[in-house]
Amino acid sequence: MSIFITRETRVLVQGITGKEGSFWTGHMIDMGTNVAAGVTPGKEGQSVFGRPVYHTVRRAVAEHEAGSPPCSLFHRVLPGCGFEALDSGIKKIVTIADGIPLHEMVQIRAAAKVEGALVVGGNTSGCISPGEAMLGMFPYWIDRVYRKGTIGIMTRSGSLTNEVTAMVVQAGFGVSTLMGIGGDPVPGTRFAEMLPFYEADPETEAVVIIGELGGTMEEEVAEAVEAGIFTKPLAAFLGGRTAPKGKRMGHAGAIVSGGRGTVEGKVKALESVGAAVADRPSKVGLFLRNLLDRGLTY
Amino acid sequence: MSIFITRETRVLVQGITGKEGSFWTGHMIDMGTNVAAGVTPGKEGQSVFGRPVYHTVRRAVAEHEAGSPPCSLFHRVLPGCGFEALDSGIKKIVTIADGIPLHEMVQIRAAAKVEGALVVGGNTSGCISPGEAMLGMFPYWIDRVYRKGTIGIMTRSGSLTNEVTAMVVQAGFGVSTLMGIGGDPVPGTRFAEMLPFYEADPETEAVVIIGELGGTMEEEVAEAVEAGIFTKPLAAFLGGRTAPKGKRMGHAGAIVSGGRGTVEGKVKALESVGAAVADRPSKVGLFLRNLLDRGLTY
Amino acid sequence: MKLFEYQAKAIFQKEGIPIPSGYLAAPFEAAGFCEQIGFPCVLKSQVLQGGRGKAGLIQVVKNSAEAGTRIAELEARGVKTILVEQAVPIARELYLSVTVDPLRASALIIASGEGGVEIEDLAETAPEKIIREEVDITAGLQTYQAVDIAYRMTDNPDEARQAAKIIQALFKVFSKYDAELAEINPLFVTESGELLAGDGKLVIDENSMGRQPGFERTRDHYDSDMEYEAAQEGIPYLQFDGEISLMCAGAGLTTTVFDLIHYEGGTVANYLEFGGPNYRKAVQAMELCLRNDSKVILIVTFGTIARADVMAEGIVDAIQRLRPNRPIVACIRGTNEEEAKKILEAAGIEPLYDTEEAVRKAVALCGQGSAISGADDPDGRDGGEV
Amino acid sequence: MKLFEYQAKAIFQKEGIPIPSGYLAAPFEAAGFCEQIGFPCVLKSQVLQGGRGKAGLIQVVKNSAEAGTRIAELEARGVKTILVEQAVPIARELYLSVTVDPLRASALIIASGEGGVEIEDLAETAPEKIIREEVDITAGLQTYQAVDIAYRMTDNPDEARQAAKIIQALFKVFSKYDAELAEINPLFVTESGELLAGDGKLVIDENSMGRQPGFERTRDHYDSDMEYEAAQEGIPYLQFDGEISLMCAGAGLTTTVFDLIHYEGGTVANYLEFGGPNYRKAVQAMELCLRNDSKVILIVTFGTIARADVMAEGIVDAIQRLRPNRPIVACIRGTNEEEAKKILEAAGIEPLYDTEEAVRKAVALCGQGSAISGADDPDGRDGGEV
Repeated sequence: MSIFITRETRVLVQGITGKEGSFWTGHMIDMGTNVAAGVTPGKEGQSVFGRPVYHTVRRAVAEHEAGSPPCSLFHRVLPGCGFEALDSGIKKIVTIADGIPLHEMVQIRAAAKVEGALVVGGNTSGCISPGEAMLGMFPYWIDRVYRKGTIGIMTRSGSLTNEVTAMVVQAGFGVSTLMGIGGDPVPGTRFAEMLPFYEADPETEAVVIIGELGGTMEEEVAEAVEAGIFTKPLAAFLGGRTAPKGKRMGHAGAIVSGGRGTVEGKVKALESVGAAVADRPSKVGLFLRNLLDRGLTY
Repeated sequence: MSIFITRETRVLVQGITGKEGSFWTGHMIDMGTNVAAGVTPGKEGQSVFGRPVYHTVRRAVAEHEAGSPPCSLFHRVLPGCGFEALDSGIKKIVTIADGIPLHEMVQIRAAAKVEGALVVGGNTSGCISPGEAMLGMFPYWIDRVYRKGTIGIMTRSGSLTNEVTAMVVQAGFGVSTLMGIGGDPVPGTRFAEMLPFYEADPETEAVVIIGELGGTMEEEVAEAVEAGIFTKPLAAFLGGRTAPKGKRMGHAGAIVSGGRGTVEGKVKALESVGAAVADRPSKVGLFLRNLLDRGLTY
Repeated sequence: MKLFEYQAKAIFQKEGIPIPSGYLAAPFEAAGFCEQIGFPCVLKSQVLQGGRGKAGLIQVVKNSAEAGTRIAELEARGVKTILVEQAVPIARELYLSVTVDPLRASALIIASGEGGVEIEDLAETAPEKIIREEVDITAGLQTYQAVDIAYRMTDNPDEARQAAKIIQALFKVFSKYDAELAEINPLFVTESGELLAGDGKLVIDENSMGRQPGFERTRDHYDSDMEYEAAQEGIPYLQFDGEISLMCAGAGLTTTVFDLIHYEGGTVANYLEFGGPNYRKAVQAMELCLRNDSKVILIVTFGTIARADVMAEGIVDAIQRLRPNRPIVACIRGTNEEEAKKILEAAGIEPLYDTEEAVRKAVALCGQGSAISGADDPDGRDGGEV
Repeated sequence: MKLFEYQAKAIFQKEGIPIPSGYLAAPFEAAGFCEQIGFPCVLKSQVLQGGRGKAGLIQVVKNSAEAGTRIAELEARGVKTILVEQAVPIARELYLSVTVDPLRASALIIASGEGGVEIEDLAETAPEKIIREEVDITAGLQTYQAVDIAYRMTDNPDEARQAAKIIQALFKVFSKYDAELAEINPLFVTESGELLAGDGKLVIDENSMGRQPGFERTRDHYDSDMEYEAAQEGIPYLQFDGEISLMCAGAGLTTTVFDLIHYEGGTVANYLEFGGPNYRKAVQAMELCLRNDSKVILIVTFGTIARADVMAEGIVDAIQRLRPNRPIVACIRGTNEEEAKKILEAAGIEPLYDTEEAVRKAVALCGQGSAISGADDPDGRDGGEV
């Protein structure tokens, strides 16, 4: 099994006719994803890989009544298109789009909470369950990364995802579901909010978090473990340990600020609840072997 | 008994230190209303008729923890002070204030729906249960109007309230609860939304609606009766029958527009569900006698 | 407050809604602007009444001679300002408005891909063609909603793109200007495929005027000098041509008295609200009534904050200062009504307590002519002069 | 984008937040403005780094002589712009900021009736004195919330009235300018009881720069010319003084490589992100690296959309055009990595697959000096010239 998306999950692609949108729609379908329809204003009547295109999400949903599909937002076809999916009753939304204004993203996250929906992203590659389905854009054909298995992976970083996942696979494991929660300062869904899904998934044996300095999401994961919300083995990779304080290196989320948000604080919080925190990607694989061996001998 | 307010209901008065606020607070207390505290920013530490004054509703509520009181807003102490009461958890709010901007009132009504609160007004004298308590400003000492009894009265008009109620009393009846829903185009609570309270009140035998041309509130009352939400005898007074169409006479709510909102349409809708609709205030009393005699012989 | 078409269109244009090119002109300037724009062009009288087309207040003119004739006709009808616009070749007419839904507590966009000026007929004959979209007034209009409405108005992507922008701009106007109503009717689709606001209606919420500076009511907003003057005093006033001058408190009660007079066979000279914030303005109110050719002044109040004794004092004061030349019927009730009774009696005025009785008395007095002391001017024209 | 104090204060003032009077000056003009304002006055260096007070970049001067000395010192430290402000007599310092709470998905006002510049210490020693108020970012700040916060900051009604207005104005700045952070620290209470923004910090969301026109990053926003030039190319770049030039893809991976180099005992000459939208900018990226006094260029990527073959082609192209005078270690993986391998091998570059191996190799090469063909300029200073 997999979390968030299965082969049966019906997918709507916002921005399906764009260059990136159609390219990755093709790959999602190749991989077995059940893409039902797409949306691009002004392109209703066209089709992409045989999937009908509609002007708006509302029209697409109305035409595909049997259950509202989750919805992958490719490039931001309109300002606020996250609201379009939410207001159309879609409960699982992946926001590939980057560059979403901060205040808009706060509004989208607030609206999703009210609606009981999950908005993943923005600025993410999406999520993939190797061998099952993909809601996003991953080079699933690179077998030394996207191998089916039992490790759930959550990541804040696009560029580290392949790097760390390759180490997981190299250590003899595979991936149940890889979830990119996005690199913007306010992701629609936070690490800790995904943990219950991994906890409930019988095929996920352990979870790896690819964190980052800044923010408090790793600390929240530690709190969730402490609260018993997540009980499976947990490993993490946290980079940025030698970054000079106050130097801004990339993402806004990487600004070191206040007492929380430091790598040291995150490592301490995670280790205090039994997580194995790696300082090199290669150690993630080693830690997983230890954690799962221990888990098995109990 | 009475609806909305009893002798036990703890009342918070926003704008208690103003001229109107303190004058009517005195009368509310004289009549027996349980005024617990008041609010005027900058006046914390003062008292009005022995009631403590706080800077903000939040502070007042925090100091009076045993149940949040309903709240009568006297003159608008701050823009958006309806939100202050709502956000402080108060569920019954009377907005005496007039001149509330239309868009703000729409927001307040929308927020009240989300919170499951009742905001009555703005631009109303409030509500009174003669012999019990008053949340607003009524000359309760005029005995030929504010006599305790069994008739529920709802009104959109300030000036007609005394006129019509005097006729009800003259016909031998009294008032259970008189509820001024306010004269602005978007009242926080509508006639039909108050009906369930009158329906549930064992001391209310019949309800009189003092309507007005414009809007669709009288039609909504007819729909509520049709739907069985209200089953007691119902009378109404509707003025404006000889008003020239399109002439604007007073309130914005009195603009005749579209198919609904005409006096003829309202009369037809109400009569079709068995209500007695008077064209003169004096007939209201006569109709009530007929309705209740009929009711009593059943 | 309802704005004139030219005011609404200026705001529309500022917020990005295309409008036909045109000039605002006094009648004497209008012919010159017609020549400048070229023929055919349109003369649009800037008056607030609805149905201007059917009333002949909008005229398409094909040449200079016709323009001259029509301008003279409009001027003769009292039109003081004309919007001279290019006559755009129209392919179709759409409808678009933003208003408030009091029941749902939301903003409401109403649109149609047909209809234009016939929108009300369409709403009756083919209600499914009327598009209604609720908008959260706090969050505002989402772009996707504008796009969705646009594609329900037209299947043509080029038109829809324009429509979506206009919908967003009109909603912005609605929000920014605290509008009760922002309407484009008709919304033209020109033969070359452009969308243009053919008309503009913008009604600003009265309660928001304090935070919407820059709008002033001028004489042009009123049907008569009297209504304008009353408005300057803050007194709601409507002119009629009957026999009884109303001087009543509150819209609901005044409207009811208006009804009762008609039920009793009487006629109304003027509607006047003398209550609420005006309850100390008895002199100004009575002066307005006396300028009418009425036979009786009927005063009906039943006040709470507007205390009966203060009103009675004001009326006695007004009578002493204005010496009205016609009978006064007074039915003043409410807070301190006992005090009011004494004041009126001391001034020789009979205090009544029953509205219907007061109305009957006023109607009866109309049959008798004036019968009060000081009625030295029987036709009443000078009665209001102090 | 973090604004300078003077930019933030100009915006604050425009939105109604009182600020001390002052002038913006080049160092040579500053002494004149000091005389104009009178002594004592404050010299505030307009640089983006935090902790300016402790770093001596803010100086109170009591007379002309002291002003001259301090201005010369600041200029010597590279300060190009000085805000010369009146020295306001301060009774107390408050704290106020508006930011975003990513977890609760709301705006967050943080305030305190104490603290001022020592707010971080206060947050640790007396957290109950820190006022936190969540604000719905869609509905915006309610007036009552501002009033409530104000009376938690101070019991003095006159101060609270001023504070409430400043809170509302700062929230408006936050909303209108799409701020990540809008902060007044300290918020002065002067001896005469006025509230004034003693400092101004405004950080505008990078993703909103498109809808926030008028802000441009100038040379002053960067620590070095190289960082500024890289930014002009859209390339994230940070200057260090070690031996290995990084040319990696993505912030997370680049930061990790940065760590790994230090773990292996190496040092970094520059941080450079060559990925995402920059993955076709190999020539510009390598040129920046070559202008460093580094011993090795380390390229690490693991791309998805940024295809490995395109990156490899770019690197080969860059090597041919720039003829780098130092060794290049390339670890290019991801989409089309087989293709990339062939391209690199054809150009004589060994394709590596393991990041840690690549890092170890780069660190080892630092010990050996340069060893690549075309390394005709051992000190590397000219390496970046095309």
